[in-house]
Amino acid sequence: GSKKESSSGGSGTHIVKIGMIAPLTGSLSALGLGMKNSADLAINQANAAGKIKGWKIEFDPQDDTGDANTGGAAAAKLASDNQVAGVVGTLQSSIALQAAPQLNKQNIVMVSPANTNPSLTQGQNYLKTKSRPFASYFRVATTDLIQGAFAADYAYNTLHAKTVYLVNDKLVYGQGLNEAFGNEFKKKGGRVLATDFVTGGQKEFGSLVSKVKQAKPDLVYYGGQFPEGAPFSKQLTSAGVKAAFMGGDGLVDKSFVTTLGVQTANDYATNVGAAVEDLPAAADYVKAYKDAGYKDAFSAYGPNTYDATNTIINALAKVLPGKSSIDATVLKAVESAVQGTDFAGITGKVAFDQYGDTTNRIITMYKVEGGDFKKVVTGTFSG
Amino acid sequence: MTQFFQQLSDGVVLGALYALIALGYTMVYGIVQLINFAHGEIFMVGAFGGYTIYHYLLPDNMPALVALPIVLVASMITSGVLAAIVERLAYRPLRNAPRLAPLITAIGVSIALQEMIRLFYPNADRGEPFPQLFPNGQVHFGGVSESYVNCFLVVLSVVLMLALRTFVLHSATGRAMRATAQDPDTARLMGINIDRIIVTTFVLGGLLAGAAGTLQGMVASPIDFQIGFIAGLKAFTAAVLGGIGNITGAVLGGFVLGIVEALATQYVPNGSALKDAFAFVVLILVLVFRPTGLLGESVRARA
Amino acid sequence: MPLLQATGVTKQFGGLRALSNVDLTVEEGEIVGVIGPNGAGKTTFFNCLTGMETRTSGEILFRGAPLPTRPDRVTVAGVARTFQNIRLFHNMTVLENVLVGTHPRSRAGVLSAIGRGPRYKREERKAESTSRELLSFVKLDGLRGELAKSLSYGDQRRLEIARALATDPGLLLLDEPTAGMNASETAGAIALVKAIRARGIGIVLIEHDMRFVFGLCDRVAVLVHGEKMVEGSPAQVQSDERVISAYLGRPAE
Amino acid sequence: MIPMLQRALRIQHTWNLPLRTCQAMAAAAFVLEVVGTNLAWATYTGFPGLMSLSFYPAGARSYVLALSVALALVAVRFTRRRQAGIWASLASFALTLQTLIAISRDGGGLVNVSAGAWITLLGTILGIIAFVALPDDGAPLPSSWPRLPRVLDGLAVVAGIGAAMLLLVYGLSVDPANQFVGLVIALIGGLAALNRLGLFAWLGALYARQQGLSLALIGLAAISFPFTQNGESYWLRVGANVGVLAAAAIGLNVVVGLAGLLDLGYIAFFGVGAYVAALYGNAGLGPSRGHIPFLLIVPLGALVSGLIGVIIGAPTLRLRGDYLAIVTLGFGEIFRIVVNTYDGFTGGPNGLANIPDLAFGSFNFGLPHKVFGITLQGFANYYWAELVLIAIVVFVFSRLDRSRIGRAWVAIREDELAAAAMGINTVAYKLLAFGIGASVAGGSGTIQAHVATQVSPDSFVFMQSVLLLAAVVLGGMGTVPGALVGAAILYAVPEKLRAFSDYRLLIFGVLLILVMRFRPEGMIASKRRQREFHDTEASGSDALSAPPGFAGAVP
Amino acid sequence: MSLLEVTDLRVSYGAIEAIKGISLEVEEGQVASLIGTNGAGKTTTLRALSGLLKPTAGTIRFDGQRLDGVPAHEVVVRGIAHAPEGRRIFPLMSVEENLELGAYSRKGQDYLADVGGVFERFPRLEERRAQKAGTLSGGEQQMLAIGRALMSRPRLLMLDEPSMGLSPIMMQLIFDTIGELKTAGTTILLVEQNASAALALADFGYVLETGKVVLSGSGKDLLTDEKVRKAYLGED
Ligand SMILES: Nc1ncnc2c1ncn2[C@@H]1O[C@H](COP(=O)(O)OP(=O)(O)OP(=O)(O)O)[C@@H](O)[C@H]1O
Ligand SMILES: Nc1ncnc2c1ncn2[C@@H]1O[C@H](COP(=O)(O)OP(=O)(O)OP(=O)(O)O)[C@@H](O)[C@H]1O
Ligand SMILES: [Mg+2]
Ligand SMILES: [Mg+2]
Repeated sequence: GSKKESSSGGSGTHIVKIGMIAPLTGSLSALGLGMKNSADLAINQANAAGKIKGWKIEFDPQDDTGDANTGGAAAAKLASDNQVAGVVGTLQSSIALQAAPQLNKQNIVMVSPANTNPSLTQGQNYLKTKSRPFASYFRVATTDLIQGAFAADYAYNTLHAKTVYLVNDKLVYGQGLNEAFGNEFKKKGGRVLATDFVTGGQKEFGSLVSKVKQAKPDLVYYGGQFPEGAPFSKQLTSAGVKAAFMGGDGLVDKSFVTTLGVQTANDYATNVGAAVEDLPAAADYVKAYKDAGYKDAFSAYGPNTYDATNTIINALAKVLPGKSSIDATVLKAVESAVQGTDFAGITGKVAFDQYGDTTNRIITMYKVEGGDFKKVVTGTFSG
Repeated sequence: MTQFFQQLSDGVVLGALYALIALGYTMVYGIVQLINFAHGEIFMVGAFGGYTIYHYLLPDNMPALVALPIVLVASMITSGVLAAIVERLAYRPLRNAPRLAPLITAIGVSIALQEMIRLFYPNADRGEPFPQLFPNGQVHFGGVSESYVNCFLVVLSVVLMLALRTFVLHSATGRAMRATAQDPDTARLMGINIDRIIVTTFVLGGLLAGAAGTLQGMVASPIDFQIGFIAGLKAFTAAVLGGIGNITGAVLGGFVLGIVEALATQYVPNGSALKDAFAFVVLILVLVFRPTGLLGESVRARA
Repeated sequence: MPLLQATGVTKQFGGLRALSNVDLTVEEGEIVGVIGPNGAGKTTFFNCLTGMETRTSGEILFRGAPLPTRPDRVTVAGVARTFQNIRLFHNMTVLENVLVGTHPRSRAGVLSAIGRGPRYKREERKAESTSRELLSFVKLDGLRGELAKSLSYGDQRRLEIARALATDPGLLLLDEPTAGMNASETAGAIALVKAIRARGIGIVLIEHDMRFVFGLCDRVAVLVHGEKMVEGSPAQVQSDERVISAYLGRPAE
Repeated sequence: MIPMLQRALRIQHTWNLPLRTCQAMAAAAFVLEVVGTNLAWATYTGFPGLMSLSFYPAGARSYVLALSVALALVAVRFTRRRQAGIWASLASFALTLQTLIAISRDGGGLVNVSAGAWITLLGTILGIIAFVALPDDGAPLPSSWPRLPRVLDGLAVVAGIGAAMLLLVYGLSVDPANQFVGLVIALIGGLAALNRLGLFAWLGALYARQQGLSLALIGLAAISFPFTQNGESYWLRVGANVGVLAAAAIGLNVVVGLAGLLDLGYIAFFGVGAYVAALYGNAGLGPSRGHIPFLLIVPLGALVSGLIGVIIGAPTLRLRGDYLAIVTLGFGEIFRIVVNTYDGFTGGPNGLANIPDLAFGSFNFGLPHKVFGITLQGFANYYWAELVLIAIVVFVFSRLDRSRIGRAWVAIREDELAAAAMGINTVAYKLLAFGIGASVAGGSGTIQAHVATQVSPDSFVFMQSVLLLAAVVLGGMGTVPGALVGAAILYAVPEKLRAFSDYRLLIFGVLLILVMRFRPEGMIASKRRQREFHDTEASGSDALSAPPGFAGAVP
Repeated sequence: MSLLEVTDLRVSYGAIEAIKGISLEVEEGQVASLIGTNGAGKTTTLRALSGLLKPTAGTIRFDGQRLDGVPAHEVVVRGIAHAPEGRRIFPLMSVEENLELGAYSRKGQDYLADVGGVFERFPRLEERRAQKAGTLSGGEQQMLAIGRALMSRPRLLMLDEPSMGLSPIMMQLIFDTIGELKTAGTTILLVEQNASAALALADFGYVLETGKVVLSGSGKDLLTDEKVRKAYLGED
């Protein structure tokens, strides 16, 4: 494309923008706002420290409302802005599928703190032949393959579950988790009794619960987000289903716990990365976040977002000094700088493999206890 | 076989909820021929009304069974008052406008109410856990089990529906409602204050929706700003299935819909994903063979 | 061959037999009156003829061929009607109302309407000129551009007739064409019906205005309780004792 | 609030001060506003425009100034046009208030508002009082608008369309959301005032006289839009999206506006087209991996959609009124759920992604192209493709509308039984309308698939059908320009309001309510609709009237 | 003082003024008749009197009290019943329910005797008491409409074209009924196209043309009036 010269060119500082695509409104906004604030924090810190010589970073967050089309339009807006050199986001894999191609066309790097669907980095047929579809797409989150397999391992070996009932919301994320879990669980010798579905916005699960109850599984593994997962788990419990309930990072939200109320028995969820309290580097982040006075909690993806943003900032700091405008060559250089990232983030080491996936494959298993998520074990899955 | 009855019973629970909401659709439709798309939101706001009273006004240590009627009534009043306000501000000025105008207004009201709750009610977007005011436990009939709260839901719905039916069929106000439905101008000539009758109809529908709000909160916590949309869509379908404008029909439609969904979940491949589609398939089949719904009456326009 | 030959027309509404075995024949260019007490089944008879009610049994031949049973096909076959309660297209203009009437006599389909070839244009011009002619025939030419709903009652009745004539019928069924008209307006209606007959169109009319019926009809049939009680010339019917006691009350003056 | 406004804007006039007093007040208001807008409004720099400077009207202030000039004109020239005055002064009041709020919000309190804003606010309040109190003798709109000689006629058309185009381009380029809202307020007030002055009636007559020229110019303006975008693609993408939906809205217009069939699941047909393109077009994402060329895929999408429309319609079109509405809603949902469930074929909820750009021989729609030395981003190509589709749809629609077929549709809408009595095969004609509507949506959907680069069931939810319906009704039912305007407003304005994204839907909901309350016939109403909608009494003429058997809460 | 006094009444439909300043009076216990061509404004006048339409100007007094601006449902309570043009019975309700609704304005009072009274007057209705009113024939519906209006025990009964669409024998019955009602002391305002029958019955008559009263006088005088005979009785 033909990028115009940056408008504030000439003397003094140039402007470079880092965009974000996340749900700032809608039912997932709690997660999105935590992402926005964390990115904002990283950018403010970088500006204050003068990290990119001669350049000032501006933050341009766009709302995708949790809707793929809106997210697509947001990506188009960022893609056509010639000051944008990188984008942090998205939360949902389904939206990334719209955003990544557009940003890739303009060579703008996109680093996601949360996308976990394998096909984004390894192509549609990732189970058979891996091939990277978007050179400018990276993520600091581990894929569903790892998360699901880790959960299956824990369920089989630690919880001694022999049968599982899979339930998902049919979205990229939920289905991916279910598949990864199921495959690994079967490999270990467990049995998948059935796969069932919930629909977006569903709150009443009476007959699904009865169906699960009849199947008498040891474990219900749920691939989806907390708005449906919470009432589902709760209704299983009140119908007297004794099976443990487990899911992925989509469940890790305060609302999940509060909805379950006092009657929770047996709820587990995995999250990518180590628990924040375990990482010394993260303490500074938590403190800085608090000091900055953001209204909303940093939520599940705050720390990842902070690392993702810093990934872009570091690359910019390498490429931009001495340049006066952002054009295709500069963007290409940023892309390879990101590819070569290697620094210690607050969630661990940040580096990418040849597909753009993080090499940090640490997963933490949490259990709901005493009104919060309590860490059970941290580890990684190695097959 | 037990499982079949279990699903049947789950379907009845779901159906009772649909039926309560469907009554509001059907009554409003009957009297002003308006698909009140905002009715689902009136239900949703009712749930929040009950929640608010419980959370902010009642003392923490109040016994659940004392709080329950208070919360229930609070939900009903919230929805009833809201229904009256919506009628007064949004629909009444359009009483004589062509059909599409109030329909679009209804959609507007629906969106506006959802958004107001989302924006101005703390946590309404991620869901508020609704107070659990009913003791835990199960009732067993043979191999079929239902939780206490589900049984309470069904009983309360049936009582409310019977009360409504008696009111509409046998009271003077009920007769005035039917007269207004058939010919508002002539109803005025009979001495019927149709404004008051119409608002009464909206309020009655609202009261039932409010009750449904509390019930839904208790069986399917948490509540959020979107619960009205899906429930509304289903209830509307139930009302049409039964024959819109027909009170018994709405109840029947609600139960049929609930049962179809439950059975589909259990017995159809991919049923848990397809159950909503089945609800609509049943609706369409019924309408193709009985164009006015299960109990709808057709007095054809005489040529 | 008679224009219309209806035999044994029967209509059952649940437990009520609204029409039983009604026969009626109309010759080319004839004006036949149908009278009878309220609720005798006159309108129902029209509805059965035009396919707006499905008849329980009975056979109806129009120009020797069975008359279809769907309203639109009946009109295409050549039987047009007006309604007891006027049913115009309220928000269309007077001219448009009549243009709709020309529908069954034109052919243009989707493609020719889009293409607008010479054939289409010719047809459209013809429809318009026919409509204008009919409007002046019923003396509404001054009101072509008005909306139908803003017309007075009498004008609406005449417009309904013009609209029915536009379908180019062989038989016209008029259901109480003078209801709500005063005596002098009724006189105008008599002239109009005569003029329609002069165009070679057969007419069956339902009326309660006896001066109108007896002054106009060649033949009168009396329906009572869904059965044809008497049929004959106006003079015969007028003096029939049964008709007087069931319907007229006292002989028409 | 609503009744108050209504009272102010409609007939009632409670005060009736003498004419002289009112004129004096209006003059004073004008002076205050001119002075106020030339003083500083904010105590700090950084607010949009140069609000802290004196004697440099910028941003919102210039709109206030423009409106106040209009106001003065009204006061001096047409003393009796009180409603025009009320609109103009209401708008300048709202605008000043909005700016004032924005300044104090951004700056952190009312202390940041300086004298200029307060003086202007005072002026606008005085203006409202002056016009509300103006005696109204109910005289008809001034006939003083001249009928121009033929040459000038044409020029006026050119000027009018040119102005509209400039306004549009300017509007899109106004960036800070606050200022955009200001512009919208100014536009609503200004246009309403001009309307009350009779400008639009006059313009309407003008365009009617110069139809050919107007159409050509509007077309030209639409075609040249991409050249105004400085090689950027954002608004072109929005434009392409609006185009796609506008075409679909015109199709829905046939179904709802003309034939009177309320379709609440219309978006499904759009979806069918999109999936056809994704599965069998040059994306070839289906199991067959077919690659049907673009020029064939559009009509194919239309055909498949139309066929499905007819198949759905055949058993259900005998249903009346709202029963049909719920059945169509049901079909819409079934489509979505089925697509969602059978993911082997349709990709399920994740949809089909990575749909490549259209290619037309060696011409790739997705790449930038240079035209007359101006670089145009890829979306310009889609935008133009949409224009072509719209042109075809509009042509077909207007021909059908003014034909025997269009008349039959209207007749069916008015009174189905009477229409049947006129020899119209009502079921066949309703099917035709349904099928045509469905095909237009399908054809449009095929392009949408490439614009969005993916299709997924979430794009075809009930709310989308509602939005399309709202576009048709807001714009003006039964008219082509109405559908276009409605789609543009509903899909483009929200893009402009991204900064208010949290309030976007709320604003939309309230807007729907207000428009239905005050202008139920839509922005661009057909003559017939206008008469229908402003009937004083309810009559049997409802747009979608139910049969009598429908009514009644019967046990 | 007359029971009903209308002065300078004006009514508009949107921009069209349908009633352009009508004045009329009806004496207690008498029958007054309004006649006129189609569209003269007879129905509009009645609808304004019963509060269905809002007059733009003029006053209506009933029994000395202002009636203009009183909402329709109040007008009934004051003692005016209106049997509207086209009968307008409630089609989906039974004959009996229709009658019960007629007594709606007399809340709490016993109306069963009145139902009996109507059935006595129209035995045909009693035969069909449980039938849905929408399936009655035109004449039966007309009886029902009149019966329903009587249920409110009105002091003034307004009938709009009660004979429209009725068979001759039925028409006689209706006119006989009107006569009886008058004898029983009910004041009646009658709108009719059948001018000769209406004027024969009326104590006083008004002739309307395009929204204005063009002629008035006693029923007998009007019957013999040259212009009336020509324009409304179809004689030349
Ligand atoms: N849909 C229906 N269901 C039941 N009965 C019906 C129905 N339609 C008509 N009827 C009955 O059939 C009989 C004949 O009605 P119809 O309207 O044909 O009478 P008519 O001779 O036209 O009377 P009028 O002169 O009053 O118009 C009436 O008793 C009427 O109540
Ligand atoms: N709803 C309406 N909208 C507009 N104009 C109307 C409406 N109803 C009646 N009019 C007009 O008002 C005038 C008076 O009508 P009205 O019905 O009072 O006449 P009428 O004397 O009762 O006639 P008829 O003998 O035909 O019943 C007529 O010109 C008519 O066209
Ligand atoms: Mg009849
Ligand atoms: Mg009348």
